[in-house]
Amino acid sequence: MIEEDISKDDIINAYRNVILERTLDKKLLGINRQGFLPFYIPNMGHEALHAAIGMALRDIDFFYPYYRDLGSDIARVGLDFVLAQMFSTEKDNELGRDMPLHISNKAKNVGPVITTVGGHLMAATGVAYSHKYQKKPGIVVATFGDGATSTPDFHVAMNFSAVYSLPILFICENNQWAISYPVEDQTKVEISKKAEAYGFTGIKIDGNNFVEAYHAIKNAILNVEKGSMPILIDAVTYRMGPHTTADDPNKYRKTIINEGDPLDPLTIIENDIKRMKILNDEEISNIKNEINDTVSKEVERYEKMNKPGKETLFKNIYENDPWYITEERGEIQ
Amino acid sequence: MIEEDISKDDIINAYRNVILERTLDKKLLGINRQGFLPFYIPNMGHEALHAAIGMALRDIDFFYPYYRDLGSDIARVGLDFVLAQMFSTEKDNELGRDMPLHISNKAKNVGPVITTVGGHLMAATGVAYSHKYQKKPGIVVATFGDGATSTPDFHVAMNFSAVYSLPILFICENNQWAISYPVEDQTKVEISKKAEAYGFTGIKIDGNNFVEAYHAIKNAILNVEKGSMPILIDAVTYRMGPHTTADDPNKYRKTIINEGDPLDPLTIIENDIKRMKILNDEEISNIKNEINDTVSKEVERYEKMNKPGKETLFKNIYENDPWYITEERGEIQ
Amino acid sequence: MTEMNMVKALNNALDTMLDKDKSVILIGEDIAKDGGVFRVTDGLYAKYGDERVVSTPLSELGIVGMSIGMAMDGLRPIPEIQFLDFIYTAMDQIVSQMAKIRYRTNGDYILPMVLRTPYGGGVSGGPYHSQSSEAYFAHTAGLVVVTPSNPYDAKGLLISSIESNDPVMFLEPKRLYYSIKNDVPDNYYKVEIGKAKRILEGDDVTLITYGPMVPLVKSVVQKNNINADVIDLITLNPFDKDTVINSVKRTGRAVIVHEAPKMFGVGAEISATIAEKAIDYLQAPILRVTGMDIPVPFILEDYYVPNEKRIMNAINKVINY
Amino acid sequence: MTEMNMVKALNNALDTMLDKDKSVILIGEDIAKDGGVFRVTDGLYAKYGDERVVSTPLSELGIVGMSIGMAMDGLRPIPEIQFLDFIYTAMDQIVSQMAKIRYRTNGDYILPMVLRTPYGGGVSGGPYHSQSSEAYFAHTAGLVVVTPSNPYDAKGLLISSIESNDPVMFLEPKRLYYSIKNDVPDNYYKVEIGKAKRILEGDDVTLITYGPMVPLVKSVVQKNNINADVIDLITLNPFDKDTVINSVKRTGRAVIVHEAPKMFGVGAEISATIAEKAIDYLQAPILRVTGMDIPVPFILEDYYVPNEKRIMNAINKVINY
Ligand SMILES: Cc1ncc(C[n+]2csc(CCOP(=O)(O)OP(=O)(O)O)c2C)c(N)n1
Ligand SMILES: Cc1ncc(C[n+]2csc(CCOP(=O)(O)OP(=O)(O)O)c2C)c(N)n1
Ligand SMILES: [Mg+2]
Ligand SMILES: [Mg+2]
Repeated sequence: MIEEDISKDDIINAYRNVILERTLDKKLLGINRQGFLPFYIPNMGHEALHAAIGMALRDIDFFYPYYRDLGSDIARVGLDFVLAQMFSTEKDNELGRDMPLHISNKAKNVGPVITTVGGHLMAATGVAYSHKYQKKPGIVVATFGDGATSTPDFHVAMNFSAVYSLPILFICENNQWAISYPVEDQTKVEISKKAEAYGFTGIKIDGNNFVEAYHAIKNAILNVEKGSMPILIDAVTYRMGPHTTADDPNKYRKTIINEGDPLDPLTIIENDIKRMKILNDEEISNIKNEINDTVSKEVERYEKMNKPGKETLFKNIYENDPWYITEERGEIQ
Repeated sequence: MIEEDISKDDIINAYRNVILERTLDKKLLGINRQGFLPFYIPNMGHEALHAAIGMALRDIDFFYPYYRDLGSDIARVGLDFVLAQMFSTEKDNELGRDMPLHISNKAKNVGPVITTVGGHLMAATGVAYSHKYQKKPGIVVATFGDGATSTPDFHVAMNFSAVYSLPILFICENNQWAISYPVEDQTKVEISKKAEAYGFTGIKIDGNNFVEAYHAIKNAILNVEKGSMPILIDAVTYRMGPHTTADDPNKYRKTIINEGDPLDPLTIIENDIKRMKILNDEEISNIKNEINDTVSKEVERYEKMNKPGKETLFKNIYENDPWYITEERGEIQ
Repeated sequence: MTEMNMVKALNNALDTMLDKDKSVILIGEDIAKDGGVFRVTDGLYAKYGDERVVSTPLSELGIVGMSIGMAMDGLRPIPEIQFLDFIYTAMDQIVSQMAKIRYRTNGDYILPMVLRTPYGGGVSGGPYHSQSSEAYFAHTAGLVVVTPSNPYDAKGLLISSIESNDPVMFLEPKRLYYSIKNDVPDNYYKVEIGKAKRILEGDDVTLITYGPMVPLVKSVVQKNNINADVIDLITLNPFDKDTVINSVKRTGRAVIVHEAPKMFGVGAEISATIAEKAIDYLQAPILRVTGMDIPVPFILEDYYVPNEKRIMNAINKVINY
Repeated sequence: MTEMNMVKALNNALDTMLDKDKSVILIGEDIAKDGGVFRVTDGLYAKYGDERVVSTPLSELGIVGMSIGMAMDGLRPIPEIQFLDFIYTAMDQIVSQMAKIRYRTNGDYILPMVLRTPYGGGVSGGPYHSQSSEAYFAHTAGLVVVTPSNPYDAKGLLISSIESNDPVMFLEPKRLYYSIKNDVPDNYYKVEIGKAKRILEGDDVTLITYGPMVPLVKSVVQKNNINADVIDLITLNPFDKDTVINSVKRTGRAVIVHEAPKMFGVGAEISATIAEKAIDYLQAPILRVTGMDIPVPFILEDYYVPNEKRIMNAINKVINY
């Protein structure tokens, strides 16, 4: 089955992405515990889905991620860009103004991640309107969590995008938890069913299975393009770690998927690769070592990089500084 | 069919309600045109539905109406109460502070009407939570227009009420227009289908047909009570007049149901009554005359009634007046 | 030049810019066929079509949020909120996105958009068609807040706002929509953002006001022969500090008049700026004549809004201090 | 008496009132099993059950709106917004319903509810976990706005707020959650709403502050041996005008310190009130030391927030004027 559906190169590529995300994620968590990264949002569990998103999207598509999209972000804008932002360096496109994982990259068609859950969904819809109006190629792909489906923004974005027949794909990274609140309480129906309330298609997929996720997203992008109606994908996955480095999941749940478990997306793709004999144990081990080295080296490099100085504080609040900004700048000399 | 479903008294009662609402509505529109009532929200087209709501609700139920519920309001709180508010009289429970048709009556379990479309839906949900928590009998019934289904509040109220299994009936008075915006643009699906996105039942009914509406609402109330899940009713009707006295529908639509047309809810109930020989022409005519007299007399009485004076301006802004309110009171002496 | 009221002037400005720039798009409830509930967009749908004059489902969050996305993608959207009173479900979009995207992305994205909305009383609209909540927006770093007081300024200021690369809250005093007419140039022109106008000149007292209260203040001053500087702020944020301070330094007395409630309102900032920068010149307390600190009541609105008597009381108090 | 931090004191206040009054209900995201992201509701779910300590789907509109309905129906709900920064989708419920229901129904319905939320910086939270937008609420007629600056006041003020029949915005300075400990009585007691506290007494200058900046201002004054009145407002609306004015009349000098941005902020109202009621006593400009008029930046937060140097600059400026 898999053999027909996906090329060898693609699955190796996906595997490398998964390993990269997992390795980096663990590295950053470790650094946070040592006190060098003040805050981090773990991605463990989402890697297969992120690889699928990263690979299914085309450059012409506009990607509007949320804060838990490490792998998808790297696939889109590169490791350097992500790390420059992660460590609030002077190379950060945003000058260290937002929290780690809150990237923005206009040149690469990536919308600015916002902390406020759901807060980007109408903006994504607006980008889709603009794309359609300007006859730009590609579609908009917006990701968000299961918790986001309860927000006002979700409702309004789903409705507006249907009413104006906009080219947008909504991907719910349904990791079954919104901090301590389980998805069964968040809503009494399957998230994929919600699309029907707005007049378009909802699809439920296994977000831990790279191959399934990749095909579903790729097809959905083409269908959005052809059908000029939005689609909602409910990609079921599992948040294997804490919500953020400030969270302690033991207070509210027993973690049911741990690293290396059969349902761990890394295990799934690794088993596929072994079963299909795409890579042998040595090759796998080489990939892991190589990626581990890269991650260590790069993280160290960005960790040490200079951070923006106080002279940047007032840049770009407006096109021109109002008088009071000039006064306030004086106050910190 | 009707004979079995409804008693003679009930249908006469409903008919009287419909005639009362129609008569009063036209009277108030006329008075507005003469300049004596500054603002009015016409109800023509909603009368059968309002009669059904008014009669199906029990005193134990909490009613949270919207601004276009003249008939339902009268059934609930009486003509006097409604007119005292309509003309911003000193007998108005709200002291003339809100626009006509924005009633509030805690003693009779009626929530305060708010202009902001959808703005009351979460409050209604909260009343339902409180009822359940306090084990009060009865359910909450909230009405709203088709436009309201696009609001954030609708989404959140539907979801919260499902998540907590609350005793609440949502009735959408779907008159097919939100000012100039038709319901086909408001959303790409039938409103009744939206309930499924939250895990409960949605029912579409003919809101111009009193008997159908009455039964549907009555049953829904019992089902909410038994099933301890919300229900959504999509009551399809038609706004026969302008949106408000400030609106000119000729700018955006051709009115497709006019007074006396076969689809006019008044025509429908009158035809039923005639067909079933419940009332003869003379009795009908007597009812109309009697109600016409009452309306003329009462409207005149309330029109002339004193309005609250400036000394009431600062009452009830807080439990106790802050110092600046005392100062401001001094400014208007 | 054509004599027109503010609604016509705004309509004319939108027409001018829709014609000039394909990236300008109007979006709001009932703005297309219906031409908006105050007729500001009348005729524009017929002229520019439904892709550029877009009526929306009933959600202010949607209107503002969609505009943000459009602006991010290079358009110049002009969302309309039917009444300022209904803006609050869009507050998150305004405060979290519209005001912050430029700063938090360090200019990677900018938002050239103009949010138009009628505000204030004058239509007997009760608590939800009469609010003046400009202070919320003036307090929100990242937003520009402007409000014209006559048709000429309305058109020129709207054009400036549309061409600005900052997100602008364009507040239209609905009580002045039809009540004043001006000669308005037929073509493109601008009224500068950030510059106040001294609409009357005098030496005894400085009256600072804006938007809906400008004609009232002007007529009270003229009718009572007060020798006053009257300043129409036009821009609330960033307001024209120099014009205010220079005037107060000369007159030594300041009265601020606005329709919004007093406490923590716009007038407080004007007063505080004076108290910081011109204290030595003051010969009397700084007074404010404002709307009351209550919701706008339906029938007693006239007692809510500043009137001649209250304005004259304040003027007399500072002049005779 | 037990020595405790503010989080414990708040938890203790909620426990006291849940125990005392069955109509008290807590509602918010992650407040039940998880005990809230700052642990303010820790243990209360286990003690009072899921009907009274209610975790919710992810919607602030829902949390506030549901509380409004509960309050209308006779309960005393205490909604929690996880961070003030996420309150804006609930803004319509706050401004249009919570603040106005009592007035527009002339008291037919009252809303005894307390909206609790952590605000301000101190947790390196960037633009969306650090905001101080108290001015929006202080400007909204119908709301009471309070903010404690230490564990003792926090408990007593929260109990007063819960027993008040007015809707209260209870703003918790998260930078002080764990940083100060006080002796806090174990049982029920109240701290009066509307009364400020003079926490230091002196003659040369009046420092007016509240919430997150109180310990800083106090320590700066003590460390630098300034002979100052230091006023902790505690209540922002209605703020304690008499305590402020009486002090300024005595010292002739006023400096206002808050963490929120300056323009159109809370400090402006304090300054304007002084400029209206004590102008003759002023011997120097009224100065404000505040947060900057920008979003709160992630890594440069320390430059955003008032610090010793900026406070001392202002004090020296007015004292040496
Ligand atoms: C509007 C809003 N409310 C609350 C929060 C605090 N918060 C941050 S993440 C989160 C849970 C989000 O869950 P979900 O959408 O499922 O995404 P996940 O974190 O699981 O990936 C909450 C409540 C927020 N960021 N925004
Ligand atoms: C939140 C909000 N936005 C806009 C308005 C202005 N407005 C008043 S009624 C209305 C249309 C409402 O349509 P619908 O919900 O179908 O009710 P109907 O008036 O048709 O009975 C609009 C847009 C409002 N009152 N509230
Ligand atoms: Mg989740
Ligand atoms: Mg309708």
